[in-house]
Amino acid sequence: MNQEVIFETQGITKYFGGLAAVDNVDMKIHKGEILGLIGPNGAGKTTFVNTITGMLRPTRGRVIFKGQDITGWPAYRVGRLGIARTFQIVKPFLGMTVRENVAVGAMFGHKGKTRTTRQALEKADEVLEFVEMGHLRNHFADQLTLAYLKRLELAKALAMEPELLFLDEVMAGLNSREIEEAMEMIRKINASGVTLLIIEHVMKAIAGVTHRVFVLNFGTELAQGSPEEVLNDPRVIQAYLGEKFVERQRRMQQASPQQ
Amino acid sequence: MKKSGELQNSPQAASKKVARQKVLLGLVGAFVVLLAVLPLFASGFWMRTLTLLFLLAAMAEGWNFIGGYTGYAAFGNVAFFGIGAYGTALSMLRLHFPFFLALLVGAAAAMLFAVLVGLPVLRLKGHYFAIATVALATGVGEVADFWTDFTGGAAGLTLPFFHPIQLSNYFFYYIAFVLVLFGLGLTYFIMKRKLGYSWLAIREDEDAAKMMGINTTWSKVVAFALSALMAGLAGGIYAYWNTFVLAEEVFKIEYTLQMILATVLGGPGTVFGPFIGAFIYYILITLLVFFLPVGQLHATILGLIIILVMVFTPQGVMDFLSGRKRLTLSALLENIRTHKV
Amino acid sequence: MKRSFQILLAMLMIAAVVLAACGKSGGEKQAAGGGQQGGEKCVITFGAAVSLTGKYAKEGEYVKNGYNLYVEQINKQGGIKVGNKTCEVALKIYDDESNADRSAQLVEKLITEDHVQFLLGPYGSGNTYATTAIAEKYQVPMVEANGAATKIFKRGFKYSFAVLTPAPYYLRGIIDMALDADPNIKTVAIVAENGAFALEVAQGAKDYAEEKGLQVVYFDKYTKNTKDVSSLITAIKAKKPDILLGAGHLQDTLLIVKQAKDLNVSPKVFGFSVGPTAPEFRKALGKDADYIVGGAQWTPELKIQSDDVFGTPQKFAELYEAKYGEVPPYQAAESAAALIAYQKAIEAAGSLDKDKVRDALASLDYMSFYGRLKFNEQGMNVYKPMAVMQNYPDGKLYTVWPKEAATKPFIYPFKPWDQR
Amino acid sequence: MGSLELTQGVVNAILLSGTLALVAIGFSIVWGILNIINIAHGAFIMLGAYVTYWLFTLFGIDPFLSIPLSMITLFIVGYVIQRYLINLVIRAPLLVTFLLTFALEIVIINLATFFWKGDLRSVTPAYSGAGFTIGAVQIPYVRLGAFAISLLLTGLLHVFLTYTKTGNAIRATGMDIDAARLQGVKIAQSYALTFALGSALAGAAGSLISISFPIDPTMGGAYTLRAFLICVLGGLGSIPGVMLGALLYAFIEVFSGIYAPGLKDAIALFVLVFVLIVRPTGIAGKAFYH
Repeated sequence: MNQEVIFETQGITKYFGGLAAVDNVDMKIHKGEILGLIGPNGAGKTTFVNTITGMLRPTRGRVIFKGQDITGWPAYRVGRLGIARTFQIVKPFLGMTVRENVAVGAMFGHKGKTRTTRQALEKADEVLEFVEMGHLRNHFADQLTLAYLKRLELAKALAMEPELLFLDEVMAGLNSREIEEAMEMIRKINASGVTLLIIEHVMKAIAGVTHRVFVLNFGTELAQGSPEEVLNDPRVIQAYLGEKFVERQRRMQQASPQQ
Repeated sequence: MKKSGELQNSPQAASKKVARQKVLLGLVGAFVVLLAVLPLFASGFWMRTLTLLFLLAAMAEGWNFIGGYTGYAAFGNVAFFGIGAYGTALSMLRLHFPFFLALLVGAAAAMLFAVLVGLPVLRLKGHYFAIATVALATGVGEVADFWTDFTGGAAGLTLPFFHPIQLSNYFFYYIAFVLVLFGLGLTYFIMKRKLGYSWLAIREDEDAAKMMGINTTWSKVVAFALSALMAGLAGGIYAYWNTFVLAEEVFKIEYTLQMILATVLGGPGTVFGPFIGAFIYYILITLLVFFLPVGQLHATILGLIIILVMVFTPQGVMDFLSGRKRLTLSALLENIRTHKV
Repeated sequence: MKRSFQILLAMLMIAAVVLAACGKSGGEKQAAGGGQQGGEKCVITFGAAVSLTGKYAKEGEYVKNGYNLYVEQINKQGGIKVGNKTCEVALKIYDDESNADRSAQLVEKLITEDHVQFLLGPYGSGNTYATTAIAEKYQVPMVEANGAATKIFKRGFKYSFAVLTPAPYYLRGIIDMALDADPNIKTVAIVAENGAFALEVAQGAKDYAEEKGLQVVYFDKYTKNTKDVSSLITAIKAKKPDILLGAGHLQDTLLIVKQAKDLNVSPKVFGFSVGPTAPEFRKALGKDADYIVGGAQWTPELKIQSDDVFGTPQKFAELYEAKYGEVPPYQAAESAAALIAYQKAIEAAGSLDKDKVRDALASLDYMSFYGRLKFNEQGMNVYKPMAVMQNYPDGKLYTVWPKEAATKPFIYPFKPWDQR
Repeated sequence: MGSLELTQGVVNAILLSGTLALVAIGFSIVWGILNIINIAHGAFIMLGAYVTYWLFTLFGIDPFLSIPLSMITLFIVGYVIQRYLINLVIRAPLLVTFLLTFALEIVIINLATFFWKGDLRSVTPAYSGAGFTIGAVQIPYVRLGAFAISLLLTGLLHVFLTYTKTGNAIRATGMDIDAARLQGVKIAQSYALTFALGSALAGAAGSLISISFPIDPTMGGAYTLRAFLICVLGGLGSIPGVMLGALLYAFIEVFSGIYAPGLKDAIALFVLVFVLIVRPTGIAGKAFYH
């Protein structure tokens, strides 16, 4: 993995009213890596992604993508520049077919300007084959199961041909076989040259696919490092599982030698 | 654009769909030809009725851009009609422009207004957007009604009357008809293009659309401006046809409601829906007024029809027409099933 | 099933279009029957679009009643004399829903499908505006009785006539009367509804008041369909005018009176262009209607002797009350007068030819129960003076101006609200 | 600017704000809790006015005393309409409920015109027009009474929503429908009650209006628009917000009425659009009948 930084935030802060949902976060994403972003519920992960993708305006701080300051850019310009994301709560275009859904990404995304509508639809077919949904292309989006909706989210984002892709809990609600498939998909995407930031609660996935993990708690950075380091960090466990769990674990460890 | 029941990706379904579209296109085509030759037979009354109907259909086609495809419940589109009417009348009276040039000025004024107002107002959503547009239309109407020096105020504007084309029924019939066809063509053209896809994406999920690289502000403003174009042209034609412009007439909210009704009745977000809906609606109320012995209750009946449509088939008749749905009792009850509490 | 629905709809549309086409040929047949020249039975059909629903439903009903009463009376006499035969009179009325588009559409139907020979007017200036243009296009005469805005008649139309006194004259009588009662009157406040008709009335009153040396201390317009004029009344209160004049419709008039009372605004003369003479005015206001004056196109008390089908205003009132159970409002009388104008013109022309009747109308000069019927070259009846009526404390309406027609003296000044 | 105009204007505006608050509050709870813009709200106000008118004309019942009766009548009307009509499509897109209530308005107004004619009518009890003066400022009893009753009813509504079980159920429905259902609230019933309550308040407003202003079947439309304006000005979903909105709106209306009577509505409407754009949740912000 090379160490070239493709994306960077400097002191990103977002206030809602008087409360800081994201507070002074510095994050670096290296080209070609899969970075995991974890943190307990309410830690500000989604707000963080919203803030750096132009859905929300940061209160303070800077966002830099490939050396260009994109702080406060509207979402569509961020998208066209080569950053794509999926949404935690899927946002399919229900009244359109799967193929049209994906074609929208190909039309307006990174290389959208160069494509005609027809070319975009062809690109959509290509992406649908890649995510193994080709057989569903003429279905309307509201006929899909949740697993396919999540995959459609992914396809829409991929059709934008991003250099950097943010995945917001694409595995939540999937069964373990579907999770395996999704992990495989993420590796495949990464192998095609896309840098990824994945927000995930499924620890198996974090441990399984990420190169590095960044932990957010109460809107600030708690830890970062390799998956093994981070997932065994007591601070992280405590933040994640709460005081009680750590207490219990400690007691169990104390109790076990006596047995 | 809504769907239901059968999946449409098997080759048979696809070919069936194509066949259905051909039938529909054929029907509409035959109908258009019929309308084109109709003036050879029809009385002045029907010419007038159909001319009004065409203007309504054109406005509905315009409303369909913002309301049907982009999903913004605009309730103030009559403002564009009124501005088109005033723009046309004023450029004929003050600048002595010939009619067609004046018509373009009127339509351009309506579009300009749509852009200026759309930039702030299209940031609003749902009810807020709906009422902001109602408020703007009403407010603009009042200004026109009050601004005596510029618009003639409540006394209105009188256009010269005795030009031969005004005395002929054919001229306004055909120009309104051409406007309807222009609207159909424009809709078809746009919906095959990126702009059309961007509207649908905004309607279905604006945040996702934004994130996927769609400049939603621009797309929405274009949709709004194109509805203004259609309504503005209709307004300009109306002004010259009726030979006078009164604010209370050309800014009345009934026009907005009629264009929405026509669109909803036909099928919002479809190419032919507004045209077909305008036809059903306008012929229906004309028949109610003239041919049914309902006395003074025809407005009540109109209201009841709207209620029935809203309860049973708010997606419009296009779903049945295009064969996407079968016209069965259960299809009619489906809306209640999915939307009741 | 779905296919059949498509076909059903296609059939519906085609049926509508065929209906449109049939309308024409069917109508022509009817024309051949109705416009016959030599037969035994001869019928003159008048057509009108009148507001029977919508915001002018009430006034529209008066208009319709006026038309119907005339038709009933003339047919009792056998009809209208055309040359050496007498033609029965028929009336075709549609409801225009107080909507100008509908009004125009209906008049076009009356002309091109129902083939009526002559047109009568709708209610209100807006609808009259729309329909006179249709009449002109087809060169069918239209005598209207309920659109008083002069703008309608400044378009050079040849086929439109109005029997009623034009808007700018509406309030002149009240000003004359006030000055006659008290030469020391100095100031006048005028409020008008922001509408074509009312604005002309107000402007006419303002010009006339200034001509008479009065000072117009307040002149403003209020929104149509307003529900609250207390702000306006408050502004007027500060000006303490001797005369307060309002130009608008019945609804605004009631509102202004109610709120003037609420805010204790009592000018010496309190008058309106429209309203105080309507039966509803007294009904709605009760005792509060007392002393308020209104301009009247016509009143049942007028002293006129005519040789028309009604003869006198009193006779018209009697017939009207017997049929409709209320004192006739002026809208009914002027509507009936429109038909009288036609009758006299047709008799003079001796023909039902549209152009001959039009020419006869243009040169008509006839004293009807309604007043003098004579049109200037624009088609307006500027020769008939307006009367003024006052709501007397005994609960009745009396004509108080012009003096020679007055049935009771004008009570001056207006009794202030706080002294009642 | 004369000082009389100013002080009288202030008094007028304050008195007017009471009635306007009552006009808007029913609209506001229906909007806030059911997420329906009830275009027929003005028609309900009209019906309330007619109930008072008929009771006064036929039986000589004092208009103030007829308020409970008009509220009960409209409560029933509202309940039936919501339960058996609007509930059928309540989860459909905005446009559907919008057009549905619009059609309801057409039907109600036209039936009213059919049965009662388009006549303007007035309720004229003996004390109408009477009042007292402070300095040069005139205060009509009727408007003062209407103001007091509006405040009283608004207060009662607040008590009802806050302290009764049904009121709490209604508020819970507005906040989170699923949570409310889990707590055993019958949603359909709760919706119908909310709408009925909104209608009853419209009825009361209609009764009060009929005492000060002439009435006719088409009188309601102007009030629907005002109700909306007030809700937007004051912020959706709180009683104090509605009252603040009503007060603001009353001042705009009264003073634009004094200085530019013809542009009265236009000024109010442009203020509305401005507020919407600058502060889409209204001046008082969004509370939710907490």
